[in-house]
Amino acid sequence: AGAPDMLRVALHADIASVNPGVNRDANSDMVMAHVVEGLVAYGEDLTIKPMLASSWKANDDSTSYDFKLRPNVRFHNGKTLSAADVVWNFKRYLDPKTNFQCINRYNGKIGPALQEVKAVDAQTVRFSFSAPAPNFLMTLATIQCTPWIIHPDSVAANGSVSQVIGTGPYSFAEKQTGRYTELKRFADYSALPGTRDGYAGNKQASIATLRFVTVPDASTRSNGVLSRDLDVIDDVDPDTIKVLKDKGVQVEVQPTPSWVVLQVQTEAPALKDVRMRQAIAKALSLPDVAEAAGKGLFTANPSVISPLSPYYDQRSKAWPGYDPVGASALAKQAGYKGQPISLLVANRQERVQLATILQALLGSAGINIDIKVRDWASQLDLYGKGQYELAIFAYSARLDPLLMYESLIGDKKAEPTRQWDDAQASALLKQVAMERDPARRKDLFNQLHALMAKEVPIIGLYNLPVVTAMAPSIKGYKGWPAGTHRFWGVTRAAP
Amino acid sequence: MNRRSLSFWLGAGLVSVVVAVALLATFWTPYDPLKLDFKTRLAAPGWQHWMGTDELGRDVLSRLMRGTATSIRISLSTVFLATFFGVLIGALSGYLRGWPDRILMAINDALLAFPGLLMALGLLAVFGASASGIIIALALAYASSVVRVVRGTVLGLRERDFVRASRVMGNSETYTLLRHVLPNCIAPVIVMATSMCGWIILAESSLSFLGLGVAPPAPTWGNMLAGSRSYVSQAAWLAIFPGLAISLALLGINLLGDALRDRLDPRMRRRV
Amino acid sequence: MTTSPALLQIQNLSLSAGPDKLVVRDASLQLAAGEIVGIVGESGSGKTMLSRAVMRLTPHAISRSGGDILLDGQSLYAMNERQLRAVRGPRVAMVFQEPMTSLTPTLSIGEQLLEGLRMHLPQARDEHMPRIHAMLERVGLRETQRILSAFPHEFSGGMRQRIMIASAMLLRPALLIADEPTTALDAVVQREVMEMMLELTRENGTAVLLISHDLPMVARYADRMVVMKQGDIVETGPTAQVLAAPAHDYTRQLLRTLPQRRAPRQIDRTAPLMSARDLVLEFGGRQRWFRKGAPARVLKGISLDIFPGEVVAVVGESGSGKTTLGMILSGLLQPTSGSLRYKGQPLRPGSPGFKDYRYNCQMVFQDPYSSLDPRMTVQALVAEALRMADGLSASDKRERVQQALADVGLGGDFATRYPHELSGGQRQRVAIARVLVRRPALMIADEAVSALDVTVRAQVLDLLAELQQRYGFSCLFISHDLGVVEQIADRVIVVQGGVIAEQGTRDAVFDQPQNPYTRQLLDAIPMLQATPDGGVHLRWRHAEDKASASANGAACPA
Amino acid sequence: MWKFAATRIGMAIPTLVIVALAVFILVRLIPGDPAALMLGDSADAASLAALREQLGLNASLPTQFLVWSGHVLQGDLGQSISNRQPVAALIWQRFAVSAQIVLPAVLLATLVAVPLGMLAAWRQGRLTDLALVATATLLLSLPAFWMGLLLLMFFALKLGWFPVVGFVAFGENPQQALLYLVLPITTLLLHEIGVILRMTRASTLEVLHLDYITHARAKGLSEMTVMLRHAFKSSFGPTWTLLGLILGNLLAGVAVIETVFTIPGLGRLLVDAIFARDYPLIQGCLLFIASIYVLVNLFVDLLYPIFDPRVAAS
Ligand SMILES: Nc1ncnc2c1ncn2[C@@H]1O[C@H](COP(=O)(O)OP(=O)(O)OP(=O)(O)O)[C@@H](O)[C@H]1O
Ligand SMILES: Nc1ncnc2c1ncn2[C@@H]1O[C@H](COP(=O)(O)OP(=O)(O)OP(=O)(O)O)[C@@H](O)[C@H]1O
Ligand SMILES: [Mg+2]
Ligand SMILES: [Mg+2]
Repeated sequence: AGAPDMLRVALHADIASVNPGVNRDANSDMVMAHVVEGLVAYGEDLTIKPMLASSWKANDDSTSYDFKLRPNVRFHNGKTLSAADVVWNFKRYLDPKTNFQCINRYNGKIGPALQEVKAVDAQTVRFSFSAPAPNFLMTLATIQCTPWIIHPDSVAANGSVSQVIGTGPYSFAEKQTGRYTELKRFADYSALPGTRDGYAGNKQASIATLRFVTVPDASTRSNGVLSRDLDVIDDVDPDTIKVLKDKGVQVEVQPTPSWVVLQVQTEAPALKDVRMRQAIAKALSLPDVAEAAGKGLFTANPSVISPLSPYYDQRSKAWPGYDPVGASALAKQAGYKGQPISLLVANRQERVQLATILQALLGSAGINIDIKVRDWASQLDLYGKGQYELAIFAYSARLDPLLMYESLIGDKKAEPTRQWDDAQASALLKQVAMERDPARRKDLFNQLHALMAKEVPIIGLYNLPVVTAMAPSIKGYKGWPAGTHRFWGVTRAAP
Repeated sequence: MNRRSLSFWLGAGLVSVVVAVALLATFWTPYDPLKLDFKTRLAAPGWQHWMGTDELGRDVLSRLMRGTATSIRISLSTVFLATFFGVLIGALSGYLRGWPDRILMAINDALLAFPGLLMALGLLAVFGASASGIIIALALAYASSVVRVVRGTVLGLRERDFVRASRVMGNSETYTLLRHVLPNCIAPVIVMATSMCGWIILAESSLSFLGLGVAPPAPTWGNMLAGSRSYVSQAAWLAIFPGLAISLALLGINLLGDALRDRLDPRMRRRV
Repeated sequence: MTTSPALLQIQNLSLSAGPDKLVVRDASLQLAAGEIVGIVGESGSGKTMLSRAVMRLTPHAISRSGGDILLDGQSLYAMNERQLRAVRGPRVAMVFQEPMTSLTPTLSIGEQLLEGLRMHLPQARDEHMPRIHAMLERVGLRETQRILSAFPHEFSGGMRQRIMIASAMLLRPALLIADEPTTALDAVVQREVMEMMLELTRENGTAVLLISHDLPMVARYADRMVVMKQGDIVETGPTAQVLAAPAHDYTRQLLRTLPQRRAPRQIDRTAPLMSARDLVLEFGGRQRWFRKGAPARVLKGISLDIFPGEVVAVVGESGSGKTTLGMILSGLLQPTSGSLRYKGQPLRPGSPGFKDYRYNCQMVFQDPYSSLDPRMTVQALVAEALRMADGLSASDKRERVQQALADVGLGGDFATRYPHELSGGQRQRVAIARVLVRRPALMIADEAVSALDVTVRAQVLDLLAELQQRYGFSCLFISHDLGVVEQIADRVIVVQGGVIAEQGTRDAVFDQPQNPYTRQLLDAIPMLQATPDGGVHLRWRHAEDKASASANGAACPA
Repeated sequence: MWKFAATRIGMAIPTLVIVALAVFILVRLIPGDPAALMLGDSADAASLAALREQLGLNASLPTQFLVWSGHVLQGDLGQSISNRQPVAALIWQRFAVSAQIVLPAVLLATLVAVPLGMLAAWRQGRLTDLALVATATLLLSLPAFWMGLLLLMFFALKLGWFPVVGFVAFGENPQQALLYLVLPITTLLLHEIGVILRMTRASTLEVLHLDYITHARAKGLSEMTVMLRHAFKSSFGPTWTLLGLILGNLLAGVAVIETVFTIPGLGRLLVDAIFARDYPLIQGCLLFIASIYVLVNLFVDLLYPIFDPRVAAS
């Protein structure tokens, strides 16, 4: 069933809003990426590519960037993109009243402050910083922090955004809370030449209508794609893949840098001793954990650096080897006497399953685990306060290891969410933050990893793939390492 | 055998089987219900595992047996708490009347109008997804209906001559309440309590479905059933057995409750 | 005796409630058209079941184990449901004891009256409404149009019973079964309803099967009477004959138990034990959120004295405030105004005399079912009354309880029984024992014997008299049974509408009533008086009524 | 009648105040922070503080409560934190959806279960009775999420009669809407049939041994007439009250069914709001739910005299 020119995609929850970058979540980022675009974007190889800007140039100390805009880019309302529009957007994002979620990455609270944005000419915008900003491009391309370029008419007098006007291949049509969000193909879209490439490249759309349907229940999602009431579903449980494939449904597994970890509270009395943490690491056979939880789909990875990243190499695999006997010996040395250690986990079926698996494995090394299930909001609250011993946590895909390290390393007193409070690591982090050369960065990232394997401030388990299932008639869908869906370039075969 | 005794014996039989299994499971199950075995994941029922294994290779029969114990424990503790406090508050409210009654009833109505779900979530957040959290949440939710029933009964009993007689004799109000009023609320309370047992097993199951049930790895009928949803087309046994257990237990409890109501109905006993 | 062929023939009918539990044994009875037959007998003797069998409406648990019932020569047990339905209503109709529960509460009176006519006389549609109006007027109801659209709860018991009779008589049945049709009504209303019912049946030539435990009533109205005991018909014959010369022991026993006036006693009336002055009681109406409902004034200034050792009876119409008065005297209700004195001292909770009053002034409630806690044994129930007794050792208390139980004739294994294992009379005795165990100074008895059958009632009354003799307590005796009052009261108070209409010694009130209402009350029902040869005869309390009684054609062998 | 209604509503005010206060305190006792949830794992302390300030979460609790109740008294339930829409509009929209499922389901369940319950009572102790009671119990013992899944697998997946996912409002396209509503309504219906059947059976049994039933039979009326005219109304009274309680609870409490069938109803709105710690939305929902509960039961009580004229008198 379903109109041939409509694609129905299941989302597990409503998108947060259509105000990109301001009131956002992962779902709204994905949906809005079809509607709005940034100056630059990540390509499939996780390098940064042109999008609305056709080229850019930085000065030597990375304090000033000039972006040349692509000519003849049309907004959904027919207006043409100009440098003045870009300046208006950055002014809006830098205004605290807008509540741009990543404002701190631009106003100097994290990294150097963006001092001035000005139109050099109709097609050129200049960004000036107070201090060297070698990672500015990366910040611009980071999906959660992109200052998306929207047309000033999108914003009502009171600052609210209800009808977002962007430059993307689809325009926003309607949002029915609890039901769906619908996008319509933008006829005047000025696509880049070439092929599809991450969030960059050729984004010419072919399907006329995209409907993102809210389907909270996983069983209903898979039944929906089986009954052809849905065209695309994600978050597919590894166990159901076989059933879906048997019924002719296409299943795509796309590895991503999204990282599932066992957080270890190094301040907790039971886990303060590094030997105890090492014991826990030794008691877990990562390949077995990945296999048991992912049924062959997950890749074990103890490191911040994802195998998809250009910075990944042999050194990123360093980790205390699996050795349950050694683990109990180490634990004993650390003074562990079998007292239960709590494991915090959110009340989602697959997370709880993982907790059960970890409990079993640690149990066979004599480490006694007490599973504490909370809803996600409570876990996030405890995470925010650092109040846990062990916790199962998933970091959403950060396409550059620097961003990941930045959210791990720091002063626990100031930011309890930090996992790794260590002077040496902080020094290394500072160093890599100021570095632009890829080879040097790779070296520094792996030095950080080697240190992490020794200190065990956190135990990486595996990278989570995005498993997408699609009706047989859908052609041309492809995942990419960022793990988000892209429905430009997707077509539907005539039934 | 007439229907009344037929349903009584059928009900009593089913309930005793459930209780027996629960008792047995506290010290013996065929396998360790918590032991994972990745080599026999989702094995169909057979000689090795009579009811098959689940997605982590645990023996379903053993889990079902252990789950019986947990489910029964939750059900009974909830019923006990709800009944205890329900009777206490209902009796006080009905017996004292006036302002205390109005205040208690306003609170009780608020509880009745309050979705149990929010309560469950609040307690889950505070106590964790544990049996005790669920017991407290459900007990709060159900106590309010016990309060209503008991209060109604007590209001009726207050006007009965034997309660008046106790007052004429010069007995204190407390004595009258404890000695004459409360014991005579037992019949409706027992009937309510038996139906509650069933509702609670179901409620725990629905809470598990919303992710608010008893924390794993401890099995309950409810979380086994809720967890089986993802495997319904590949491993139907994961659903069938806990489903069957719930249905039979509920049938037993309801039949027994009906039979008890008939037996405790004063009109049935009044005829000499 | 009538010579017309039998309308109803019950031939050797046996009904059983289970394999070997016979409820009615081998009963035979004939009824001719237009005849009135009364059935009397002890409680549980099968009167109701026998009459229900005539309609084939016995409960599921009761089945026929032998015999047959013929109506117009046709066996009822040979009929199918359709044929039975044609009999129920047009041929045989029924009036039940309890008017409260015999009319469907959810249907208007009009609907309930109309449905029988619609069912059985569908062809004469136009006649239905006129016939209903005529019938309602015939049973003495005014404003018939309004009555038709009203619901049963809007009527008093007497009115409801009239409606029931109207409903039964609408189809002019050949036989009317009236199962204790007036038990729930007070004497004046009782008489009105009975007279009206019998007049109506006489007009239509309807035969009546009248079931009652009220012997004077049966004696007054029935042509023939049937006496039942434990499922057997022990005696049957013309009423006058059965009353004058009872043949069976049980019948004799029944007649012996009739209440009789005893010789007046000497009472010392110097210092009242308890006295009430100007008692007024208002029920505040339902308290509403914003304002109070209009108060209902139930007692409008009642003053009375009770002297030591005296039995004071309170009689009066239903709803006149008798129970309310009893509750005030026993301290269960606070009067709106007025004062109570006990042994000359004003009563206030906490005052020095209050403890004495609380201990020594006790009440026996009207309903023996409801006044005993069903979860306590007889022993415990009686012992509870001594909980407050100071200065008695545990063994003294035990002894007192034993003594009290023995006094009321409940010795032996009765002590360990529960109320539901006792008969109504035994329960009432427990209630009395519970009061007597305290050796109280005043006992307030609210309709203490009206729920009991004749024989049991007599036992309880004798017991009371004997115990009063022995312990010498005073008694406020509330009752609507004038026969009983006449037997035991020293003084009588007649209340009407919350005020005292008349009061005086028993003989004064019964023999020279001054108040018109008292006369009406006394004249409503005749009494039965024993004859020296073991029988009884019907006697009106006031001679001038004899004329009207015979004019009504009642059997009056005096 | 109006006076009675006004009195009842007056008595409900303290209840609603308690609900409001309890909810307000409870949701804030539950750990979790809407701001942290909105920012997710990439939150940093500075943006968190800014967002909290913007959402008004930094004010003291009594201040927050006073501000909120002030707005409520003016009829303003505020704005949802998570999706910035007016709470009142959201609730109303979702309530309309829930009502489309709950009302037909309860209505149909009543139509089916009341006659069956009376039949069971009429045949008390016979096979029909036992069969009906056992069926009702089985229906009661299947959790809604399972019943829903089974119906979906069979009627939607296997037979393809109904769609699996989605919802069309009745106003948009009645025919389509019906297709989407059949299965959720059936799920709820089956469960409620069990509840109502048992209740009706019990209350009919109470009535059947009363004198007036025998009296009706003694008039020569057929069994059908006796049951429908004389037994039905009085035995329906308690069921009617139960219906009020069921409706009051269900209008807010069908979250499970709404989740299984992807229906944007009030239950799911509340669950989502709770998981998102969307305080204004939770508070608004619960106040609304409590009011609905009060109103439905008031309505039930007002209509009760239709079934039992005695009640109107007292
Ligand atoms: N449904 C029933 N099942 C079994 N036994 C019954 C049933 N109804 C009545 N009985 C028994 O049948 C016997 C006769 O009852 P019935 O009602 O005819 O007595 P009665 O003479 O009318 O007494 P009363 O004067 O108290 O009305 C009693 O022993 C009673 O216990
Ligand atoms: N709690 C109450 N609230 C309001 N009115 C009441 C209450 N109790 C009794 N009444 C009314 O008070 C009046 C007297 O009642 P009471 O019970 O004293 O009458 P009674 O003389 O004992 O009647 P009966 O002979 O029928 O027992 C009646 O009209 C009754 O309706
Ligand atoms: Mg009888
Ligand atoms: Mg009275």
